Amino acid sequence: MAVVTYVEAIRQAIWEELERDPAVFLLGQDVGTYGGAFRVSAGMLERFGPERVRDTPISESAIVGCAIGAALLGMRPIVEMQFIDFIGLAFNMITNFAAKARYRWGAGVSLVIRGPSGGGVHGGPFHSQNVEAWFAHTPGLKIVQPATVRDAKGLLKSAVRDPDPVIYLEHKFLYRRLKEDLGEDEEILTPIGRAASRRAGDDLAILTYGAMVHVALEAAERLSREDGAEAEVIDLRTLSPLDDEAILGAARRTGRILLVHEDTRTGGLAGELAARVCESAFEWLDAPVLRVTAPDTPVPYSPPLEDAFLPSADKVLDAARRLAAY
Amino acid sequence: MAVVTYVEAIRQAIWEELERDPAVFLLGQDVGTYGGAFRVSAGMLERFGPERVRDTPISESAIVGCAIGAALLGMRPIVEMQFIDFIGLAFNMITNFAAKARYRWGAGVSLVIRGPSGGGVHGGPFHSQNVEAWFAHTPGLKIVQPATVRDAKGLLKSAVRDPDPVIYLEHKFLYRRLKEDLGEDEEILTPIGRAASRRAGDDLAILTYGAMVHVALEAAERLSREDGAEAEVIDLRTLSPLDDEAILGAARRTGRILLVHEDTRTGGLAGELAARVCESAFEWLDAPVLRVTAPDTPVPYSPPLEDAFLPSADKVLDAARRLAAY
Amino acid sequence: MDAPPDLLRHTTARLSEKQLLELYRFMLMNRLVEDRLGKLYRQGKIVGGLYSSFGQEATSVGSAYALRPGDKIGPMIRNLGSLLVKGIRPREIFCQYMARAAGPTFGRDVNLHFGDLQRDCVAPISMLGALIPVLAGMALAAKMRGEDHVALTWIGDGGTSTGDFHEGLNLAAAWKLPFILVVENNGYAYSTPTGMQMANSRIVDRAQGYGVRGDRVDGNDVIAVYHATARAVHRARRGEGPTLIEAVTFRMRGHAEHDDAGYVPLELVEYWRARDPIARLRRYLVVNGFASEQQLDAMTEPIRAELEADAEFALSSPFPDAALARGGVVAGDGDPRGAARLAQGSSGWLS
Amino acid sequence: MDAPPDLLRHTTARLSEKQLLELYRFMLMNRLVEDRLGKLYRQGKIVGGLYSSFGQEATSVGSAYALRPGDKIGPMIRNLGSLLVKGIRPREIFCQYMARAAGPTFGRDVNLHFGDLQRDCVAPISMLGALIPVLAGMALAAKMRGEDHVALTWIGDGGTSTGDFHEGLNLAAAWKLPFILVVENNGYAYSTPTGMQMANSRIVDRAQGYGVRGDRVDGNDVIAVYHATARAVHRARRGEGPTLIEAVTFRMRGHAEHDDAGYVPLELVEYWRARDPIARLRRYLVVNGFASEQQLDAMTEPIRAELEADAEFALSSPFPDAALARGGVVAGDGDPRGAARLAQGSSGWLS
Ligand SMILES: Cc1ncc(C[n+]2csc(CCOP(=O)(O)OP(=O)(O)O)c2C)c(N)n1
Ligand SMILES: Cc1ncc(C[n+]2csc(CCOP(=O)(O)OP(=O)(O)O)c2C)c(N)n1
Ligand SMILES: [Mg+2]
Ligand SMILES: [Mg+2]
Repeated sequence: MAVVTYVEAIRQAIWEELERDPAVFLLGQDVGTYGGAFRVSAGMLERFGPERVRDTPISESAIVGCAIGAALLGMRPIVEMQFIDFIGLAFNMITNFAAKARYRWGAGVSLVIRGPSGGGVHGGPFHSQNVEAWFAHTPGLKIVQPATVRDAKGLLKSAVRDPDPVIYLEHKFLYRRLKEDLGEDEEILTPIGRAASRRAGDDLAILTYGAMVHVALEAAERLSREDGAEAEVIDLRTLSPLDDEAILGAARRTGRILLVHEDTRTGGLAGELAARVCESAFEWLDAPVLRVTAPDTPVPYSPPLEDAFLPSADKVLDAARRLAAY
Repeated sequence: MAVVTYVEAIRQAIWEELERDPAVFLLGQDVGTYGGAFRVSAGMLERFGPERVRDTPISESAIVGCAIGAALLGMRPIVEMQFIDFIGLAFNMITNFAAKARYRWGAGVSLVIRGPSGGGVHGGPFHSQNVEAWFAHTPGLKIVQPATVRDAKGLLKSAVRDPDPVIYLEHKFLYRRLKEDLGEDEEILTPIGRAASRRAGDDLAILTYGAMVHVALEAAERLSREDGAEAEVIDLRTLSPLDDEAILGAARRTGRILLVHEDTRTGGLAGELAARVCESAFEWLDAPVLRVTAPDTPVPYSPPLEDAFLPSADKVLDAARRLAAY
Repeated sequence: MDAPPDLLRHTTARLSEKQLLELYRFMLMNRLVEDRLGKLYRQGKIVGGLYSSFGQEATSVGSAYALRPGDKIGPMIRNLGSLLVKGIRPREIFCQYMARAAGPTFGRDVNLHFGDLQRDCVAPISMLGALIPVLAGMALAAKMRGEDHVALTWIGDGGTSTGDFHEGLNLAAAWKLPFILVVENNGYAYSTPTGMQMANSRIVDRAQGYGVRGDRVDGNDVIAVYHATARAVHRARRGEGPTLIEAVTFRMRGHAEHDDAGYVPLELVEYWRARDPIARLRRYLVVNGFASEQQLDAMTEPIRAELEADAEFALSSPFPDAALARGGVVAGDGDPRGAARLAQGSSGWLS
Repeated sequence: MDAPPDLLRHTTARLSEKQLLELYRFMLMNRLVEDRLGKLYRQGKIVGGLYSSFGQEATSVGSAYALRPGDKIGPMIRNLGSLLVKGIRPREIFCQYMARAAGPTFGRDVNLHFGDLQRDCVAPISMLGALIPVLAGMALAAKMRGEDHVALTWIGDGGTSTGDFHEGLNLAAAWKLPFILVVENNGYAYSTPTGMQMANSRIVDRAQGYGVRGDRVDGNDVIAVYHATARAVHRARRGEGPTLIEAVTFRMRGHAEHDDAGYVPLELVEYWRARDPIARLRRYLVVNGFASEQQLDAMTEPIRAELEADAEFALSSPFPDAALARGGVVAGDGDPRGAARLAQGSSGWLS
């Protein structure tokens, strides 16, 4: 029996990679003595020592910059943002230094930046953001977001071994809500760049990722129960590079595409997905491509406000119905 | 006679706003004595003095932060980024402080951030970027990019008077290449949020902005001459908030939409445009929505590389042809 | 008042008896508001984390007290005391911490993340350091208009490592802005001791590099904090530029309520407990004959009663309606807050 | 050698005659490469801007010369001399400045924006300050592996105002990394004099705040720069942490070739012209009997001839093929540079 939570899967992934490769190290605010604001690195300082589990000053740009420098010399840093919202402070380092190094001068930067993202825990405007769209637009970066416990582990281990910078977005709403038996023996590695189908269905396809996978699954079940229509649910897992085969395949199979993300609407990833579908699978489309996303506002704090803000199974069901009926 | 260049129109806009409203001031690196790296503020220090034309240290985050503070008290700062590529250093200030202030606590931040954007002048990876997509995804910001001399002036003057933060992207390729007679008397104010049709056409519509408007116009002329097909060319002008009426209107009128931008493809603004079209004008579409954009790489420097990177009239024509023939 | 040896000492108090008692009252109120919040937290009424300035009341209150109306402040999460000095009412804070519609952000933002320019307060963002350039900008606005207002903000020892600390302070110095930065060196940034964040923990040593005046002050001595700030304000108003004040103090609770601060050595807590800022001012007032023990004791009850009423008000006030989630992102997009404010009428936070 | 009074002076040169002549040769080469680039610029052969380190050769050369192979550098736009010391060849620089396929970035990036980890060089990005945390990270890698390499980078007076300067130096100090930061205080950031960028232009005064060693040195005295760096390297290798070296020098040209620097007072230029770093070392060598005027004169021609050949090579080498625009963004996406490098064969930059 090895039933673990999503957050524990993250901890295991880091732990195993630290064990496997002496080049791997972890740095971030309070990751050492305290074991991280969400206890992701609990016990690591004791096991791996202060050289490899490094408490940092509150200097996001320098933390990432320093990780880049170490990575250039073959180290494999994992940077923790205490909350992913703080990644904006390292925006220049990430998009201009890390992302462009290989293209400019052939220098690979093997670097993972990870941190708690997303809403649903009443964290307010600065502890709830989804940052994938900012970085999905930057060539040279990879972005992953696990929706399951297994992928939480498997994507992180793959990210650490990836030769390029990977932004690993963990959804804090799932931290302790998701549990899964990961077995004991097998090494879990989720390939970067590949989506996963979480539910079969021929009538329409919902493309989504992160916490919204579970919202979409709930909506799909209700759609099946209440309307007898079957929605495929695709968990993108990797947000950059996108898995075109899975995306376009779903469009071809179902002709009806519903895009769902927790991030705000305008300029969100759903736009890119819609464009790819309309560009390359237009002839298979039987209906408009619909989006269910958060509205274009900061993430509000108070529960009724945040509930109104976040995409819900109701909203997804509603859109799925319109699509199925089109 | 008042034939002026695009860059001179920018200078005039700032000058006139400085004359009009004592709350307006300009700050940025070398904007004073030197008159700005591109001479946009030539003569302003002499006319308006060092309090209102402020040379700053090399501190993009603090420059924007300081402008926000002044704006909160009713000043109307215009921040110059020496090149817009440096805006990434102020990413947190812009997206978290300026953009969210009104929503969070009702505090309007009337602030313009402007700077030379775009490629075509062999500036390489850090002096050629287009940054609109990063900011178009942030609720609370407005983004404009003029494609004409008149709009260069009119959009900037409107931006200065706008009660919210506006990112004004001037295309440095157009600085001295575009000239127009702006007359003498009339005050030029281009409304924010409204696109402009630059060429009529019924067979397809090209939605674009900035320097690409001219590339699209050239392609449209050739399409007309060589194939007899007529493309409407819409200059978006405001990139956030988007002019849905103009965008969806074009889709309804022509049924064929070609999206063109100089920015790189994935996660670029064309994605959002495609999504809006496919969501709200699907029934009018006769063909896939196509995109012509830069590829997903940093902006290369050497002329043959940059030529290959940038969307050209040839590439736009090619896509327009495919679309018209669909 | 026993201060660690190398701290700046106030010699004669130029504060009147009334002022001294007011300082005492603000610190007491600061602590009692936080006590009440703690109780609400344990009852599960707070939405999100709860942060405490227990033991640091003197730095917030003493510095804010040296300001005049019109002087702007950018309070951080542990500067509740400064908000009280600026006239923010406890019920606003209770509503805000409980995510109620009657809170100053209508439930849009968390804890002390609210501002009111009428009362000179800027809403912070979570990102440490950001307030420094922003408050410098407010100082700039005052300077450009020829007003003699100053702008003041606080930063923790941890927050001094941010780029914004450096860029903002340097800009303020280069432009000789009427700006004051109070660094609350309370020994820890979350779990990380100051000595792990920087090689030289005497933060005042940074002042010289920036070309600003630096003062190091016993942050648990409210009179010393007041005087250091008052001097800085005086200099700022005369056009002599910014001051960096390092207030040496201690965070007596965990980073937030969820944190038991097991990483803090007990001796350190004991050392600082003996230097509690409220107890120290109390002793000073009594020993110097400004007030009797009884007089001071008598101050608690009325405050408690007021806070009880405010907490009740907040507890019985509704969560915001979902409609308040939208609008007011940019001007003219249909901000629902105007109407909500009217509907709240005299029981709303603006009353 | 006449140095402004408060600068650190070298007393006895612990450099051998061979080393002194090598320093001279590198500085001379630095200047001659830039002369040749200037000529190419005036002929319209340079694609984009041209930056010069005229008058600052001693800071780049003297500091880089104190390093060993394996020690990493992060050169900025005016550190051409340090690249030469690290073994970068002039033809690579010519190709790069003329956007040719044979340049180290195959025409992908501009001017000195290239790196070669084999030769210890990191490619800068344009954003000033970014190299500081990155080189600190390289120092960290060395430390973690128990190697005794150090990492060194430069920053201008203007660049010290960036957040990255502060965050990077503080991190390096907190972690006692083997890291050296040379601040080239050359009086101006583009058109902005140092005094308008900061309230205290003695940049070395910042060292204490960070808890690092600070040295202020005559940046036009290559021996002094060498010794200060050598001391810093020695300390770094012994685990004593970073050093900040302020090298006081002057930018004798405009910000770039397009800039006539009309904003610089002539007296200032004259003052510094009299302190030209190459002329000073020359005088030192001659007066102290290390070399004769003729010997030193004779060094120029062979370098010029080599540069002529390199310039010819670059001028006659092709622009990159359009296919080189794509690929190599991430690993495994079909990087065309491997093939291009092979095709360039022995005439390519790697030869
Ligand atoms: C830029 C940034 N990075 C990380 C955080 C997360 N964080 C919140 S408080 C804190 C510690 C702050 O320590 P300090 O500045 O000393 O203030 P104190 O809590 O001691 O008052 C951290 C790391 C943040 N708020 N901002
Ligand atoms: C972060 C950032 N902002 C702005 C610029 C534009 N810029 C390039 S060089 C320069 C002046 C640099 O001055 P200094 O650091 O003193 O170096 P110097 O040119 O004197 O060697 C500026 C403002 C930049 N490169 N990076
Ligand atoms: Mg602290
Ligand atoms: Mg300089």
